[in-house]
Amino acid sequence: MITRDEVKTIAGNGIWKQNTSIVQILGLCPLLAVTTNAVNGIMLSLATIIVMALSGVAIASLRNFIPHEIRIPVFILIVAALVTVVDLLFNANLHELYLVLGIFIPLIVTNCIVLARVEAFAAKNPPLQSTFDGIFMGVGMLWTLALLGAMREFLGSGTILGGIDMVFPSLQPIQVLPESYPGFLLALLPPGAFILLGCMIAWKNWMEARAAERNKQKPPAPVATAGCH
Amino acid sequence: MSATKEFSATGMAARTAAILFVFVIIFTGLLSGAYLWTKPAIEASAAEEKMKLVDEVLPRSEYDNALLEDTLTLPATPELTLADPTQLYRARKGGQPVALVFEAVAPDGYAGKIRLIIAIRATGEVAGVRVTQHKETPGLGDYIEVKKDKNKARPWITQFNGMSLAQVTDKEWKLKKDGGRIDYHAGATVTPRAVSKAVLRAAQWAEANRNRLFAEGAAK
Amino acid sequence: MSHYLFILVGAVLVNNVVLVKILGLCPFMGVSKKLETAYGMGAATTFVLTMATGASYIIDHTLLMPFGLEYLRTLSFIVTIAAIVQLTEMVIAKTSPTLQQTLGIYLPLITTNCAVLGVPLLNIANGYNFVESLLFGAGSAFGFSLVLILFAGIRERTEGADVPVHFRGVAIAMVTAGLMALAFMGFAGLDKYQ
Amino acid sequence: MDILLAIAIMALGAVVLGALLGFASVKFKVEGDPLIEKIEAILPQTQCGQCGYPGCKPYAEAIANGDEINKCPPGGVEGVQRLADLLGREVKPLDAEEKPKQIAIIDENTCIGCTLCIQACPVDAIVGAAKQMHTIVAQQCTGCELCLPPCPVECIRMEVIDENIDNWKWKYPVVEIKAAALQKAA
Amino acid sequence: MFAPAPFLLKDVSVSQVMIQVCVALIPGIAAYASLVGPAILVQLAIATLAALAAEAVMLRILRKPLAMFLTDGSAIVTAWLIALTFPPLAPWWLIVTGTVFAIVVAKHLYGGLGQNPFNPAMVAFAVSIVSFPALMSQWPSVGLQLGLVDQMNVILGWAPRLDALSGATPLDAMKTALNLSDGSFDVTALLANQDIYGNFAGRGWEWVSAGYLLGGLWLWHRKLITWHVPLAFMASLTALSGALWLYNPSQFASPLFHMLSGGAMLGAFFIATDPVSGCTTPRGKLIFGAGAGLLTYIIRVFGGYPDGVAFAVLLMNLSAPLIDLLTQPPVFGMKDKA
Amino acid sequence: MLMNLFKFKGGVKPPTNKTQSVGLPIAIAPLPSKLVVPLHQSIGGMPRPVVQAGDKVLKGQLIGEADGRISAAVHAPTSGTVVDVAMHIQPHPSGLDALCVVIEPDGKDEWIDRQPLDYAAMSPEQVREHLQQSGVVGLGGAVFPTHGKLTASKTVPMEEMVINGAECEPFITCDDLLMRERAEEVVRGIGIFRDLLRPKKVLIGIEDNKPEAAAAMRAAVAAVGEDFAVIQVPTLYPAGGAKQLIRVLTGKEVPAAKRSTDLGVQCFNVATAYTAWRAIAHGEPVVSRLVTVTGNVHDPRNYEVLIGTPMDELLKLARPHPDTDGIIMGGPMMGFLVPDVHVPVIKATNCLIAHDDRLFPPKAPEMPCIRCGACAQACPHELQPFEMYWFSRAKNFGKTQEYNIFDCIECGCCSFVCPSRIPLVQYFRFAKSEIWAREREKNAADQAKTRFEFKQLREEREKADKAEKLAKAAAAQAAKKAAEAAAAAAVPADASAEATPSASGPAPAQTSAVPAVDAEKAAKMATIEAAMARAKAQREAVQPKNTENLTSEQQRAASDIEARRVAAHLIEPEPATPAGEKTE
Ligand SMILES: Cc1cc2nc3c(=O)[nH]c(=O)nc-3n(C[C@H](O)[C@H](O)[C@H](O)COP(=O)(O)O)c2cc1C
Ligand SMILES: Cc1cc2nc3c(=O)[nH]c(=O)nc-3n(C[C@H](O)[C@H](O)[C@H](O)COP(=O)(O)O)c2cc1C
Ligand SMILES: Cc1cc2nc3c(=O)[nH]c(=O)nc-3n(C[C@H](O)[C@H](O)[C@H](O)COP(=O)(O)O)c2cc1C
Ligand SMILES: Cc1cc2nc3c(=O)[nH]c(=O)nc-3n(C[C@H](O)[C@H](O)[C@H](O)CO)c2cc1C
Ligand code: SF4
Ligand code: SF4
Ligand code: SF4
Ligand code: SF4
Ligand code: FES
Repeated sequence: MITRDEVKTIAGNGIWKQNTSIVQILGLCPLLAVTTNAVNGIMLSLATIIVMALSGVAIASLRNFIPHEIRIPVFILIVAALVTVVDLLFNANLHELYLVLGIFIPLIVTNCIVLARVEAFAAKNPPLQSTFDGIFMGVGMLWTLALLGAMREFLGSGTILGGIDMVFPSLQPIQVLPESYPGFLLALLPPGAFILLGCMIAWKNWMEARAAERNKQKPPAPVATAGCH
Repeated sequence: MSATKEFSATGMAARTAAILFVFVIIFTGLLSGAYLWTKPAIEASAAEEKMKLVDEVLPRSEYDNALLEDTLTLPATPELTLADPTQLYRARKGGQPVALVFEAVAPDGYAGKIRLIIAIRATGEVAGVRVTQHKETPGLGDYIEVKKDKNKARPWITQFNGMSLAQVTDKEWKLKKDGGRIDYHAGATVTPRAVSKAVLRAAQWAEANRNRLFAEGAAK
Repeated sequence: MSHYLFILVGAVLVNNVVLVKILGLCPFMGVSKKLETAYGMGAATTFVLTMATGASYIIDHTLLMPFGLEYLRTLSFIVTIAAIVQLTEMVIAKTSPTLQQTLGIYLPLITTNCAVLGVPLLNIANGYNFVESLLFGAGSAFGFSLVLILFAGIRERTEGADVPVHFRGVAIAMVTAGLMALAFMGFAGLDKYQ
Repeated sequence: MDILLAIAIMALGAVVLGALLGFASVKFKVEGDPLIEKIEAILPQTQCGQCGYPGCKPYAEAIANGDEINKCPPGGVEGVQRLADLLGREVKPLDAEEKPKQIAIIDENTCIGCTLCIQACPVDAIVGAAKQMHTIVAQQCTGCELCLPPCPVECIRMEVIDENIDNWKWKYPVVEIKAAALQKAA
Repeated sequence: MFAPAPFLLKDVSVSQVMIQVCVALIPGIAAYASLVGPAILVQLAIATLAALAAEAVMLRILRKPLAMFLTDGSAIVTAWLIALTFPPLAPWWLIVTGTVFAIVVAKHLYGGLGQNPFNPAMVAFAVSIVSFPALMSQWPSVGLQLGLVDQMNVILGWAPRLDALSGATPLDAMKTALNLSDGSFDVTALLANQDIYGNFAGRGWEWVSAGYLLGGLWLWHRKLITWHVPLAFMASLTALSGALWLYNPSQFASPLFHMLSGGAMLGAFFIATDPVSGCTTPRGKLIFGAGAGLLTYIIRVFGGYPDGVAFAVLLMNLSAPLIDLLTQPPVFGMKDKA
Repeated sequence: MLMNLFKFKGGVKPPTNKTQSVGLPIAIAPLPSKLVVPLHQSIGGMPRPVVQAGDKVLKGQLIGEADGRISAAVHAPTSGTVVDVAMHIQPHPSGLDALCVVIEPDGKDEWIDRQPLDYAAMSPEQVREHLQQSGVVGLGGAVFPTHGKLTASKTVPMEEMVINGAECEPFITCDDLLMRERAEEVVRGIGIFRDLLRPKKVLIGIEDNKPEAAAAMRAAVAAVGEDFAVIQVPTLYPAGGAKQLIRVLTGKEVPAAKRSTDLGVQCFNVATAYTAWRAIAHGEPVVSRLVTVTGNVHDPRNYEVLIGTPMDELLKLARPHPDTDGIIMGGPMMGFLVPDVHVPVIKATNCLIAHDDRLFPPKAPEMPCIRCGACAQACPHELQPFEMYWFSRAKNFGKTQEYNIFDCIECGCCSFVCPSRIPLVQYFRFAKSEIWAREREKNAADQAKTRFEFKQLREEREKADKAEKLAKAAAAQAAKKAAEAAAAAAVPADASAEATPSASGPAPAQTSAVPAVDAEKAAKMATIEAAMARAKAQREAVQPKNTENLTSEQQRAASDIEARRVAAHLIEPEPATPAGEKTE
């Protein structure tokens, strides 16, 4: 079925080495658009994880019945159906968050990560592996979105866990910096999102370079590849 | 892919159509099932969302009718700067008119229109005002939104509560800077001016049309 | 009339899909290393996006809305878009080898461009009619192409710059995109007359 | 009811689109791939097989099908760079060390004229006939080293092409200037 | 051994260029200081220190020769332009944040001097006005006479930021009044009745603009800038504002008002002319200047920000590589072909 | 004559520093101890040595034979003994070696037999041939063989001939002195060029900081009775660049992609005209030239110097100051520091400048480009040097070509004005030579590819042939076997068992059937394969084959090999290989 090592590599790839956001540079729109706080990012990532895991299973099991010429429409069909289900679930149960995430839930469909993983992995691997792949790719996305969201929120308004009340109405965001902190609004706006993500990618490059420096015999992991393509 | 057989164009068309057909049936079925399953919950939360807004401007204790059912469709109303038809809700207690809840637009915000929901009691008093949509400058003009207002104890927008045409003259219904009684944040006066003007106009409109509005639906 | 102009200009500048609406970023980052490819991607996206807005409007208004099937929007739109893309690709490949050379490799990427699905969905959220939808679609597509090409111009130049080593490549491109978005904020408020 | 309607509408769409796609996929079928030619144009045509493929063209095909772009040592880092540019992939370090350009030289006294190297040379750069001394046409030798192993008397060696006034290149100026600047600043 | 030709070099250097730009700013600064008091000099000092410190830190981190780049003067030009575009009583940390952002992100992330595609000073301005719109729109009201000590206290945050400190600039006041007036305000009346307006534009600001004009002309005379950008900038700004003014003089201010208000003069001569982030071909410079002028007007009159210079320049910056590419002059011997 | 002068864009005005070296008349430099004459002194083919160590040579005797049409002969500068034909370090920025003829002078300076020619009686072709044999090359700096420039375009009538006496580079005065002292011979040389090219006008351009030279030339023109116009052009570097001078005098702009004859103009340096006259009228090949020795020396002066004179010996004549730390060959704008002070004077050496830090202060470190555009304003070719620099620096060579890097004449104006003190020209040279190298590599790759494909094709064909043969043989054998088997079947079973002891009873029929079927299959396959190979061969045959149409270089390489083999007595002197066959 699936070995421990396999899980390890899949996890390593998803979370760090092939991280969708900062290595493959995919799925940028949700990454930048919804991360005005960490909670939004986490919730959207969870939605994406569900879609990726389910579409991984679905496509990996059905891959042998899908003719090559129409594989893209069929993949998209499957993903779109799953996304709409998730969309409906959010709408029903987390309505406020649904309003905040807005258009980005349906856009999971075109999130390049989903289709890229489906094409690159699920279409070639058995269901179980594909599910794991989907989940760990999603986890990779989750932590980057959470981190970016947290940074933006912290810089922008001096709080953490903003928006938590939308998920758990009993909880409140925590004000970390003093009330008089004027708020570096740029961080919450698109320019800030881009610049902070740029810094995160540079940070990842730096970590890789340092790791490569430390044990020179190990070949360096692939550097960021730009674009879905 | 394994060596696919050569198909004729129509053959291929039939084949792909059939395969796509099967997939669509399966997944649309799945989706529709999910839809039917979540439908009640979605409708409930949509209604709840509306009520939540209304609750902010008018406490539930003040009325006892099914507010969301006692509605009226307002046509485009220039007095409220409404360009499209909107819904107006009527609150009643024991059948007696209590308040009108309706939308209004302040056209002259710093960065465009500001949409408001306003509740005005039958007495002419403003029960509450909330901003539903605006594009005012973040960090400067957005204190009109309760959530963004740093003064959590007494958000700026709540100072309209209880104001009425009877108590407050048109002259006073202005920013302090312009000789009125309404507070504002330094450096951003355009936005509060726009909002207070809109609230004033709404109060005047409600005053003028109250009886008609409460009567209209009841007849039916 | 001026209302239509505002929609068009608004979509290109004030509410630019990429820099303000944050849609279509992956191709924006991925296909902007060279001006030449940016031109190709811009042209291909403009075509597909405009087609997609038209097609999805028709589907929404003839098949979905009359029967209360709004929940099928995502599904039907994206499948239509995928089909349009694939058809365009095949037709171009066959009929115009030169066009295929320039656009061929970009077309498949468009299916996963958020903007292509996002703009039709925004159209519906904005309640645009058919002409408005088309204008908004074309404007967004043009806005996408515009910033893509400008971005490629800057990236070609920064390629030669002495950028700190960890920032080389995508990281500095992100910073550039951020500063572009900052510049585009200057258009904010221009749509208040809409 | 609703479900059936939904399914019917979607199915209708599926049938229409599916038929269109299927029809088009046959009607508009094209052969050949211009990408491979573009890739091949970048490969150095040394035909040495160090990439693991029998010649440059097969490697070009492999790259078009997704193989790594860093497997051609004769192309050097620069070749990788240009492939990366063409394909929009990220530059990777070369999968082997880069060698200076070389050509093969046959030791004319040792050569026994076995013709084995002639058969090995992919570009016909060796002239000679059976039992006679062989020579390598320097201009045509690509330095692939394929002629070395077959030679039974090991009379072929590789020599780095010397710099001479004709092939001399101006050097990149920055190095020394930066160094000077640093020295000065220090 | 390997010293390359030419062996003779003209006696010019980057620091000479930058110093001359600073010198050219002095008339404007003098007029500014006499208008708003010594606060502006304090701000200049703060910005300069912040810029040099940020520059030094970045050079150290990136292991570049410190002395060579600290003395090139470009950071000082950036710093001065930041100080001159920020409100004179802006808190110190605002200027410092803006300057550090300019030097670190807009300049050094791109490799430092000469390699930044965006104008660092304008990045600082845009970042600050977007992030801290309230503080960035508090300009001292006319007639507010504070001494150096009081001004210092305000800048350093030791004195409260009074409402009296925070008037709008003439440009903003005009726009706000016109936008809100439903036609009841009119430009002539505004100019005549409100004491923030002088004869042509904001009271006193005319002289500041004149100072910049003077310095700019000197720069042109010294051949440090060419005429293309300033002239195109002023021509397009005049043309657009003039057309609308002729169309409706009561709702649109005169070209003179626009030329002498806000950052127009500074922008035309010192900011849009930044060689690094601007266009370099003659036709490109004309397009750059004209574009910057048009966008300045559009943004300041119809847009959401009180002045458009910064955004207009940034927008043109991001178009500059493409404009340059499309306006390459024909080379020697190829003129009939192009 | 009143002339309308034109202007070229750009240009710079460095301090000219010319007065130092014009004070004294031209001196004849004494015979050096040894002459090292590089064979490759002009653009084009490398001359072949025609002397060997030990040969006695006379002054003016041919030592290097022109190779190809664009190439110029080389002669012994004095009489003496050839001591060596070997690699020596060159006056070239690379500091690399090239083939030189080293001559030990015998002190007699004895000329070969000099034959004055009446060029009026010779065909133009013969005159050009003679100039080539006399080693006349452009002395303006480019050392392009002059005979190659003396053919008018067939389609465009020759309008103007421009004579370049501008001498725009600072420090250099050799053309100035030449015109002052030997104006008449210059004018007569110009006359030869005029007669060959038949232009409508001859314009002699001289920078207006050399009034004496202009006056001398005017006088000489009048004396000789020519109608050449001597025109003083404004002093502005690089007014002496051929294209700039043509622009100033005629208003025409010669683009990089065209030759000036395509526009009906041609340009020669005054010294070139002088050497041409000497070669024709006196039968003297080019064995010496005027060299300005200046810079950090006590006695800056112009010398007539034998080609091959070591530079340090020449410099000593002008008594360099002790702090001299190098020699610049050429002017301060375009020259270079020679890699070794012993390198010889060559035909391209117009000036030696003793270098020291006072005259040429060390450059401050390079700063980044601030895109100030000063370089673009100074560039006489209206290029965008900073763009070319930006992309050269990033090694993005395609882009540098888009910015027309090959239009750059390397005049150095851009570097001169750059406030960031960027050695721009250096970057351009780097980029250009990289592009050239790449071009070479690309050609080699293309060739390798065709050769590879050809080889594959040949192998396939051979295989197919072989297969066909094999199949035929197999078929034949099968037929034979079948016949045998049939025969065997005919004989009684026991006999067959005897004949094939291993086979069991029914085996013969089987064995006969199996090979028959196999052979049939093989034959069919072979024919198919052969047919396919033929078809392919036919298809390929349409494409040019690499073994034909070989370049002269390849042919030479092959014939060299052949020659060596003959020399080694390893083969009969007849073609032995297919490649050899085709090339012979
Ligand atoms: C970038 C920017 C955004 C602004 N946004 C708003 C706003 O959203 N609402 C507002 O009332 N004023 C806004 N202002 C301030 C107005 O321009 C104007 O200066 C102010 O409203 C006048 O207030 P005062 O009468 O207190 O001086 C903004 C100013 C700037 C510079
Ligand atoms: C490039 C530039 C130069 C500026 N120079 C001046 C100036 O000389 N005088 C001035 O009053 N304001 C100047 N400003 C400020 C703006 O014109 C504008 O008035 C201010 O940013 C907004 O203030 P407000 O919100 O109070 O209107 C400058 C702004 C920029 C971007
Ligand atoms: C920048 C530059 C400056 C030049 N200056 C001179 C000069 O001053 N005098 C000169 O005769 N040739 C000069 N030349 C060489 C001319 O371009 C041209 O090659 C020469 O005049 C042609 O004559 P020739 O073939 O007889 O040498 C210069 C070339 C360049 C590129
Ligand atoms: C004429 C001229 C104008 C300049 N304008 C600016 C400017 O607007 N903003 C700025 O940050 N630096 C300016 N500089 C300084 C310098 O070019 C700038 O810091 C570079 O962008 C840093 O790489 C200017 C320099 C000159 C010579
Ligand atoms: S390694 Fe390079 S040169 Fe050698 S065969 Fe492969 S592609 Fe050709
Ligand atoms: S001679 Fe040898 S090294 Fe040269 S190309 Fe032929 S096989 Fe390769
Ligand atoms: S060296 Fe080249 S680029 Fe520089 S000025 Fe001369 S021609 Fe122009
Ligand atoms: S002169 Fe120097 S600094 Fe100025 S643009 Fe040219 S290369 Fe750049
Ligand atoms: S996530 Fe939007 S384009 Fe990739």
